Amino acid sequence: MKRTFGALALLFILGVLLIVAHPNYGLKFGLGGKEWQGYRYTDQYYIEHGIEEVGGTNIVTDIVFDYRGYDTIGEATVLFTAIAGAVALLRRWREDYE
Amino acid sequence: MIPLQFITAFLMLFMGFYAFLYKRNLLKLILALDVIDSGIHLLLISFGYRLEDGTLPTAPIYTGYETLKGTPMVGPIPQALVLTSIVIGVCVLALATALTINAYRHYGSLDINKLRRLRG
Amino acid sequence: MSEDMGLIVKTMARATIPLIGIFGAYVIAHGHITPGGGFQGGATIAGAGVLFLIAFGLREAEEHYNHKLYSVLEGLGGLTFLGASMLGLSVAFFYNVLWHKGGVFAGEPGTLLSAGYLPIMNLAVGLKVFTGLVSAMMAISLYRRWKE
Amino acid sequence: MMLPFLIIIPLLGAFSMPIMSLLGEKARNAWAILVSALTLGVASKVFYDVWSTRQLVVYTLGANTPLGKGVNFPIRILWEVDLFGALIALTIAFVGFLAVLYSIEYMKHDTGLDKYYTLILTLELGMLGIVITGDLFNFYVFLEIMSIASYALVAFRNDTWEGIEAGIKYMFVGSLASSFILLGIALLYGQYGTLTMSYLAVKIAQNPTLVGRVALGLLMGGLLFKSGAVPVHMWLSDAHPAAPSSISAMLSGLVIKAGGIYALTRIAFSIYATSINIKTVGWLVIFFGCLTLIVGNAMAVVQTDMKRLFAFSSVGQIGYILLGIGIGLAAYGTKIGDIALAGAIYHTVNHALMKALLFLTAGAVLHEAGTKNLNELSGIAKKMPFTSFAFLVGAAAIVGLPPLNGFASKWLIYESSALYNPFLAAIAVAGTAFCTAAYIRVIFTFFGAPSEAVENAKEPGKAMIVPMLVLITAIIIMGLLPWQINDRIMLPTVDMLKDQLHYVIAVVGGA
Repeated sequence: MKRTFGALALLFILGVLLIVAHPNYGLKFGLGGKEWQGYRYTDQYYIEHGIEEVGGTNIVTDIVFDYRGYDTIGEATVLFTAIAGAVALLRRWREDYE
Repeated sequence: MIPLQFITAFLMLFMGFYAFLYKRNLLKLILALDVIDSGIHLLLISFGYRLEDGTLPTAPIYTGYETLKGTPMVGPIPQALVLTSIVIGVCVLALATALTINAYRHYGSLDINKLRRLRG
Repeated sequence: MSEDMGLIVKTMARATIPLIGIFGAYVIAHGHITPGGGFQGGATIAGAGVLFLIAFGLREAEEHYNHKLYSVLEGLGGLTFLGASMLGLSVAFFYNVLWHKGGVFAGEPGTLLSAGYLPIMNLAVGLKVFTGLVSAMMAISLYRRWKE
Repeated sequence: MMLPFLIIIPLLGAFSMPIMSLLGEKARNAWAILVSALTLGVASKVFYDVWSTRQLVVYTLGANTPLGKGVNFPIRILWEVDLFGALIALTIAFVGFLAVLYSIEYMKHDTGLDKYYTLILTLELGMLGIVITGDLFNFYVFLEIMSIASYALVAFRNDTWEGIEAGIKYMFVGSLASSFILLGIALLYGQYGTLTMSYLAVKIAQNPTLVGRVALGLLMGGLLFKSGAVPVHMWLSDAHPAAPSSISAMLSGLVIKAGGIYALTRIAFSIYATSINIKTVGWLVIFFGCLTLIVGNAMAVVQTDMKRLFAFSSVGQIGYILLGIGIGLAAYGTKIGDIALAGAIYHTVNHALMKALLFLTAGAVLHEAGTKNLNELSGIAKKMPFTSFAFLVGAAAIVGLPPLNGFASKWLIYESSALYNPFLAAIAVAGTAFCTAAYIRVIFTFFGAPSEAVENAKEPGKAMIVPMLVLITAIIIMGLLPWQINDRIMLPTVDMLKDQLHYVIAVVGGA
């Protein structure tokens, strides 16, 4: 019973997402000139001002380390936590010490 | 018509969630987590695509600053988000593997239905 | 892990591991100019670590792997990253003071010493990702084999 | 400005923990306590600043103004701390500090402790990051930090099968919920092009589209997963008992609040408040709230394991908070909505303190008597008088007896639900009836005839007594002057939370 309910919910979600993906109901793909300015204005800003505000020619690294650097330090913490968690979980059990 | 990129992304999502309903092996569930993540990453990256009256866009990297000033460039934000999200996916997988190894030692099997001693 | 991978694999590994290491270092150091960065470079060098484990076996890898050192290095990478981000704390938390106020790291965009604190952060993240992934790999491969 | 130090200090503590653990156990424990104490200091300073000035604090990371040169939209990540965020941050720092202090004594016989302290500091860091951020993707990153730290900590005792099984279930459900949330954020970015919450509110208000509603549905679904609403609460009833008690105190008290309730409220009130028909969303949340209320408290009555009983009662209390938020949404403009919201926020803080105290007492009992099974634990009051007194205060507060802090917040929720729709008030009272039944049962086992498992139980060490003492005094102080707290802290919080216009102007108007 739970499975059929889950499967129905899953199909419903997939249907809604496919509707949303339709160009005239929701998301557009491969945007051109004016539409690009309308939808991706922040991307356009980074492309134009990336070099003079951060100095790196690789715009993606400019974003990753300066514009959204706070995300990346969160990212480094996620990596740090997961490694500490994995090593903590794979340590010896208390009975292994006998 | 619905662009192919979005359809593939949502189908990967569907496959991932399908595995969670019907598959029982822990390793398959871990892979399903990764499939869901990759589906969302494909969706995010395809938001950054750009088509300026037929000319193909280039990566947002100014190797030669003067030459690339005018050419259309793909949106950089989705790439930064996906970079972060990939590392989060790796971390979740590392932890899931560590848990599965311990579960195998406790239960002797990778079948999630065997992990039923706690009343759900 | 008693069986041996054979001489051919070992010599090939001895040849390629330094090259992977150099390429990874290149990807980290040039992160702000060419495609790449701290995460990708660190993962490449960790790939060299995996190759070392496969080619030379667990016992050999265990001698070269000191868990305390790797976790301290990981913490150190994180602290350098935090330190670099706190340089411009007078203006704001992630202020790129090395770029805006000039100095060594304020070269012409496209040269190595440009883009403010980005090279420092790339190196810090590269070190952190490398040591993290290698210690995770060693933790998984050493599980329950500490007795033999 | 003290705000960056709210994140820098726990980050510094977490990264330097491997180095400090080289200097030996004493240094590491002292370092963990110092870092969490400093975080508490900074959090109270930040709360005092925001509370005294009633001003929204906007802090841009990397520049003075979030807006780019010559454009009117924000391009950098920014922190937007209003009274609600600062209040939850203070609760997180307070209970986190007590949990670290408690685990010095409680985890003494465990192995792998330097990883434990790294994880507990990172868990606190993740929650603090969620509560102050004003950027949607940044909220997802810190939600992941909090979740991954809590997955590892739930399964920290890897030699017990409960820990591993609960950890795996919690991880899979948590990762699915996070994928839903990431999908929602991706859709919002695809449709509106920005990730900053306040500018997103402007764009959604300008043209509310189907994508915005689907994204809201996905975000709400993911966050209801995370806060343990009923259809998906099974992970919570397994994870919280299996975790070490200091961790389950933080899990039950803080994680489902910062990662679930706070995020739900922030998205509902600060991003979507005006641009959707808020009544249907309100009624949806009310429906889930009532469901959680009934099932959570009802299941709590039949439990034999003490910590499972507390976990189910957490689910029930989350039902109260969801009910309050639902009425706050459904009656958005009216006075009833304000009272309900004030009650929900007040109950979030109260429940964090009460449930932390209850789990700490359960930890003390487990630490001494070695068993969680209620049937074997009868008559423990003679051997551990202080712990039983602490448990009594916690149970009385959670049931809602007048002199303690639970009463005021539950009363607000009753009052608002009675005014809004008497049927909801009936459900709320039924929930309390179940809750009272569950806790009376535990009280009787505490004060019954001493059984053999309790023979050698004695009072726990000093490091476990002090946090319980501090929590008891906090609960009693908040209980003695509830209406002053409500008027001076909770109602201004509600006003700032509902003032979406100011939330947006503070950023878009160029802070």
